[in-house]
Amino acid sequence: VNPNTEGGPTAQPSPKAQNRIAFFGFAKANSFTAATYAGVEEHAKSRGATAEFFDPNFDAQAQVRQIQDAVTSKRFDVFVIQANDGAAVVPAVRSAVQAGIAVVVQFTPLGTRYDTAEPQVEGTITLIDVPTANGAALAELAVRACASKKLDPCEIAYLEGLKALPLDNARTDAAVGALKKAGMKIVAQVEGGYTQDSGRKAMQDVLQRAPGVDVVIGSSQAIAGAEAVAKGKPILYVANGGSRQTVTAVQEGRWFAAYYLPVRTLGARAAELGLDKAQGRQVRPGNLMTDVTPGKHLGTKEVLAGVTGEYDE
Amino acid sequence: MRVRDSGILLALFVLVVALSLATQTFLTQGNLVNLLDQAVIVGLLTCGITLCMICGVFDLSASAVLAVSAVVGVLAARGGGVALGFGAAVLTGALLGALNGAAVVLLRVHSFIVTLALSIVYRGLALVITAGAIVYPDPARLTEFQSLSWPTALGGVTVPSLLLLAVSAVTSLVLWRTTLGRRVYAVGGNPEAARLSGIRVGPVRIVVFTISGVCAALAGLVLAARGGSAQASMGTLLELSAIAAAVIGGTSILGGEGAIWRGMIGVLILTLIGNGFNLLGWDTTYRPIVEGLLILAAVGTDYALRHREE
Amino acid sequence: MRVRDSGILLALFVLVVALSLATQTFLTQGNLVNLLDQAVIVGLLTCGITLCMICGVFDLSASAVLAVSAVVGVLAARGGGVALGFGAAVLTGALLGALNGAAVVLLRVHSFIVTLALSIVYRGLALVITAGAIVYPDPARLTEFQSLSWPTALGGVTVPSLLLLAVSAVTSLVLWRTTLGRRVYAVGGNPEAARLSGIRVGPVRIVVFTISGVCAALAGLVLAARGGSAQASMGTLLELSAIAAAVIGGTSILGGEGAIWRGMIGVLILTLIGNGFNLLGWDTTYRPIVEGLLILAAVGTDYALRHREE
Amino acid sequence: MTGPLLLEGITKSYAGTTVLHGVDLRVEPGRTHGLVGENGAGKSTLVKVLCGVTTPGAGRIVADGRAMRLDSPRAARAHGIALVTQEVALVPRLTVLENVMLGRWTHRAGWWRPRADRLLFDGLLGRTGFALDADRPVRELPVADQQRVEILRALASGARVLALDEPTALLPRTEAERLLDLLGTLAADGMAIVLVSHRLEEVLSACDVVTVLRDGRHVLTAPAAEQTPRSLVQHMVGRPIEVLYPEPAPVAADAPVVLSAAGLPQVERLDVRAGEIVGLAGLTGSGRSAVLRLLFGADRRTSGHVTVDGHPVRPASPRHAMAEGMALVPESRKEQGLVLVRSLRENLALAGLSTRQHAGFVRRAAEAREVGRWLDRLDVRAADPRGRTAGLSGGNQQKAMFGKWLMREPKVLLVDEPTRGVDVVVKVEIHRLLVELAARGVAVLMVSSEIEEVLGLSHRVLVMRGGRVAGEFARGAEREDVMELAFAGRPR
Ligand SMILES: Nc1ncnc2c1ncn2[C@@H]1O[C@H](COP(=O)(O)OP(=O)(O)OP(=O)(O)O)[C@@H](O)[C@H]1O
Ligand SMILES: Nc1ncnc2c1ncn2[C@@H]1O[C@H](COP(=O)(O)OP(=O)(O)OP(=O)(O)O)[C@@H](O)[C@H]1O
Ligand SMILES: [Mg+2]
Ligand SMILES: [Mg+2]
Repeated sequence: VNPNTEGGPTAQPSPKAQNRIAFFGFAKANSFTAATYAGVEEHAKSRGATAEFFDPNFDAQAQVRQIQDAVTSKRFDVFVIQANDGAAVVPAVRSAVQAGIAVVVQFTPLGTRYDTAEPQVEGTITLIDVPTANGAALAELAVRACASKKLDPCEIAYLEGLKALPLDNARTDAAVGALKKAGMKIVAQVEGGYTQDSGRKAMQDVLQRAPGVDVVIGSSQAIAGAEAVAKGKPILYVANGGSRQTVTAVQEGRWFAAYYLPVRTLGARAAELGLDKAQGRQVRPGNLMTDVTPGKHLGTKEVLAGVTGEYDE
Repeated sequence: MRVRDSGILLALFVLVVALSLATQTFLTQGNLVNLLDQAVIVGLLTCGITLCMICGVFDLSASAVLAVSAVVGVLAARGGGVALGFGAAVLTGALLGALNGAAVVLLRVHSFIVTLALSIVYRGLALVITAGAIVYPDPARLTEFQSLSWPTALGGVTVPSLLLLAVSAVTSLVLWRTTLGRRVYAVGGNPEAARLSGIRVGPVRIVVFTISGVCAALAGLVLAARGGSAQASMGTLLELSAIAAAVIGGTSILGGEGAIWRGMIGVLILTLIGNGFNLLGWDTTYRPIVEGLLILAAVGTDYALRHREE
Repeated sequence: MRVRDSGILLALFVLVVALSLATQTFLTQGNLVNLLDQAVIVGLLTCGITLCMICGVFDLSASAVLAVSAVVGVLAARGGGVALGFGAAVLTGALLGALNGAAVVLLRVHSFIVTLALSIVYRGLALVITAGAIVYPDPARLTEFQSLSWPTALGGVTVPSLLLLAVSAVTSLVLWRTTLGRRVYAVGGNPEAARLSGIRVGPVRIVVFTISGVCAALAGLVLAARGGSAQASMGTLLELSAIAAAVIGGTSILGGEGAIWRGMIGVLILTLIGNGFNLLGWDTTYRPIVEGLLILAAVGTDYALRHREE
Repeated sequence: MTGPLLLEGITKSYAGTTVLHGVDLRVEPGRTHGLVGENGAGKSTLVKVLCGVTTPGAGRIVADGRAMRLDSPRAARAHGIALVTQEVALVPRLTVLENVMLGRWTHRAGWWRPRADRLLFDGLLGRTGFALDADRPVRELPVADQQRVEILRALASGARVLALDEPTALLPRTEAERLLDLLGTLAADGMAIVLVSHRLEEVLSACDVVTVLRDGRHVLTAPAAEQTPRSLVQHMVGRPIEVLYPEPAPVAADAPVVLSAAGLPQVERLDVRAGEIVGLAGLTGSGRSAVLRLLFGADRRTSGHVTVDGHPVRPASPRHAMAEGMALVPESRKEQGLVLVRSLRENLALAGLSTRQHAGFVRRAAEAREVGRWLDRLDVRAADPRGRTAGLSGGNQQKAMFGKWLMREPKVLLVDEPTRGVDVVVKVEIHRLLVELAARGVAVLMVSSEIEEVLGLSHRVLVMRGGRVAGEFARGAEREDVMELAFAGRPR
């Protein structure tokens, strides 16, 4: 029995007294996720809805189970999903759509393509950050960093996320491709991960190999670790992520730029999209996060003036 | 099975009754079908890993084998059709499993470290094969490929659930009713005694690793069919859940003792705890605490009951 | 230590020579200082975990204890100063470690599953304490708090590196020179014989878990000091690396045999492999494959040399 | 294979020490071949070579004029050669039936047929006269029963060459005799049997030919009929030795009661005076070990009252018993006595760690000195006291266990099977040691399955039956009377 062919939603959205949102985040112990949820919750409250956090603690399979169970429990009208593994949750999300739940895909694409914001599961709404665009933007910031000091040749080190994650690899490929196209010299490309400690290790090794590196790109956590290692060196940092600490670092001129997203606001926006759909309003299915605060994602010192990050790290 | 062996069944029973009383949704057909479906991946791995543990070895590479098999399966399906893909995946699992076994036997280092090291190698292999990207079957064949994950006419019970039932039945039968099963228990219980009795310890170990590899490959196929794709990071660390499930059920990590049904009970308990939390709508912040304590309570009860008379 | 015991040293030596020849940067002071610094976290955990393994128990909760201790340490530092924070973290580690030990002894279930279950509980605890957020020390005290991670006047060797040297020296001394160490080996080697020789098996186990907890807390403090913050998900799964390091060094997972220095060699080998890859600038896609094979080669050599004549 | 099996020039080394130097042995169908020698002489190693358990460094095994490759027990089994090992090698959690059929289950296309196995098993029980419950896990059996399982397993394999390494070490005399009768029958049917034993009378009565090994060298092969225990010992040791039991010194009439127990489930009242050796005799499983374990606190005591020198002993753990001056030399070296992966020195020091410490640190010099003294005194032979205990021969391990407890200078010594698996020389040494300890005022309570040992050494003998003490004999009792009491109510 092919469940995919069983037509569209079986239940029609019905305006209810109180809408309920289930939020499936990466992990509760992740401050980015926590801030997103804070946005979701805030917006829900403002519209008389409630929100609940399902914590899979980065476990993709646990998240699949949580989505299934939430469908079964019939307690929710809206799902906001940050998928730990965009491919694995597809069937569960499909069943949610069929159950008439308004599903908003938040931050990471749901499905297998990393170069589009179009919904990859019919009936869902996306509010995502396209990984390849993210990579290209990081490259753009790095190019600007080189230009700011008129460095030529400009030595760039790219701290990748996790080599095992296709999403990270798609971003890396996009970034590296763009850098090469712009004629930049990539002197190191190592796994920097998403913790200060992994960034620190990576940077120690980068400095051994390329002591003259000019620009370092990486996740904001990895950059924080890297900065501590390279104390005193005139290195320009480009961080992926817009935490309070990151924004401060850019504003203080310690880091050159950050790929900034207003995380909490984006949480609220996701809740808004979901509630709108659940209440029968017309909603655009494909949405880019970078469109919510246009231009701000290329967060150099000037751009981020007056901005405060929306989560701690 | 003696009554005092069944402490863990009691724990499962208590959990089921508690959930049936506390929610209206637990005992619905839909939820039970889901529960079974959720148990499949860890369940399949647990079948193989239980076999390994009874034989006195650890298979810490199961989830890595899962990933490689799934990736190979998807790529082969792209090249030569879905049947070929499934076959290639199972064969890959068997080969890698046999490789695990051969390495453990030849190096004579503890299986714990051998399979841990090999799991790193296998993940690397998957990464190299996929070049770090997601791989998909041919779009034209996607539906056929995904059919492995569909519900069946049997009350909506999914194909993977039936697969798990079949695999656990077969492995149980192997353990209980065949001389291979006897050898597995003997080798796990006292390899030296087994060797002195003319049992070829090495080949028996290679066989259990191979079976575990096949189980992992099947789990990989189910995951790939569900998601319609495969990638190198699939199922990371699932072998830990599987080992936990086996041990919760009462299979000894010292070898020579245990049963497939015990592992299945363990998987069900783990699945139920998560399901319960989700259905009850409790704050998931407290879930790990409750989950950990429930596991302790379950294994504690089981132990206390089994050893009451000793 | 006999010559044939030192196969693993040979493996380390080969690796060092290879890297010295292949790169100009490996043998620089800066790189060696870094290497040591990179080895600290897993190294500290390995000290405690080696002790546990020698005593015949597993501590799978080490990284969870690390997280709770770090969180408590940071919060206490905010409330009452950095010294209090450090003290509170170490105390927390000791308490949770003792709790591990008590649970293992009282429930009489295998330590593998008890500490796995408790690790889930501890992570949950950290989550509840922090409410999922990152916690920081008082900004005014941040510098003082972070001083734990700084380089010292000793050629730039960092404080954590010195801490690791101290902890490994102390734990080695405990194992080799004290009556407690003797008890640890005896309990791990044959708990029944130890009991019949008047050794209180339970308390000895509780003590090793407590020491392991303290080691985890120290690792947590170092991590928190480096990052200037703590969170519930810190250091996830590091105990697996630590167990791998201990086993690679040659400590038996069956208990009764092993040494701290072996664990340290294991940690160095693991660190070197990663460092070498980065220094050589090889495509990191192949890193896991090479890493896994090198580990296998190292333990294989060690085993072959140690058991050559048996 | 129909003709004799020839071992030619077998040489074997462990870690640089040669333990067999070019040994020859001729094993003939229809004959029982005795193999004797001191502990560590290489008997077990030789039979292990014969049965494919270890491969020799040099030499070959020839049958029917052809050299055979016996590089695994499996290969040896394929040639019809089976071994009953010295240390029980069973799968503890499996049942008796499964252990007996280990590796040769009846099956059809891989499907196990337990019923057919059970028939075979019942047949074996009938042949041997052993009484064993097929469905009990072997770990629950007393060691002696485990040894029976091993014997059945070897028989079940249908071997034509059967080597038994000290099969009777744990069996009481009557059962040992029955086993030897069985071996005689098997030999008469054409089986070739190799029997390793320290009980020389037994070897002489059961075997056709005897071979003596000394320090890994072949010393003598001769028809058993031409030898006496005395002559064998002379060949084994290289000098004549007195094998009589030493006479225990009489207990002074006013010697104080040191160990006193009342109200134990096994015995209403038990007193052992200073200088007295009390023997506990009985059949396997009659509960002798249980008495010692209860007194020592190894098993939790729920009723009764035990005192040493009038001080009550708390029932909870061995520590309390040790604090009052009790010591227990247990029956199983491997399971209860020694930490085999640790060194001899650590093992001897284990029970008295707290007496040689300073602020928690081991006083290593003092320890080395004291352990060294006891190793000398007990003549424990080890290449290096810092090497693993596992590599020592059985006799040396046994003496090491004594050393561990004697270092504590106990007031009460509980010994369970004190001479299990030790050679005549060590046996005499241990007997002397026990008598000497008693003479110095130690109260000794001894369990032994060798009735002669009990009768020869004890001032008093308690006989146990069905878990309770059934009667008491003064020194000089007749063996038959004791046996009769132990067997009363059971078919003999
Ligand atoms: N695995 C081993 N490793 C090292 N040395 C060994 C090993 N097995 C036996 N030996 C040594 O070989 C020698 C012969 O041992 P073997 O067990 O053959 O003696 P045995 O005659 O059977 O003695 P016993 O009467 O005590 O059983 C001894 O010195 C023993 O220490
Ligand atoms: N671990 C055990 N589990 C179950 N029953 C046991 C166990 N150990 C001993 N028994 C039983 O307890 C009874 C007393 O055993 P005990 O060992 O005291 O006898 P014994 O006279 O010393 O015999 P042995 O000749 O074996 O030393 C026996 O019936 C035995 O079968
Ligand atoms: Mg022997
Ligand atoms: Mg006994």
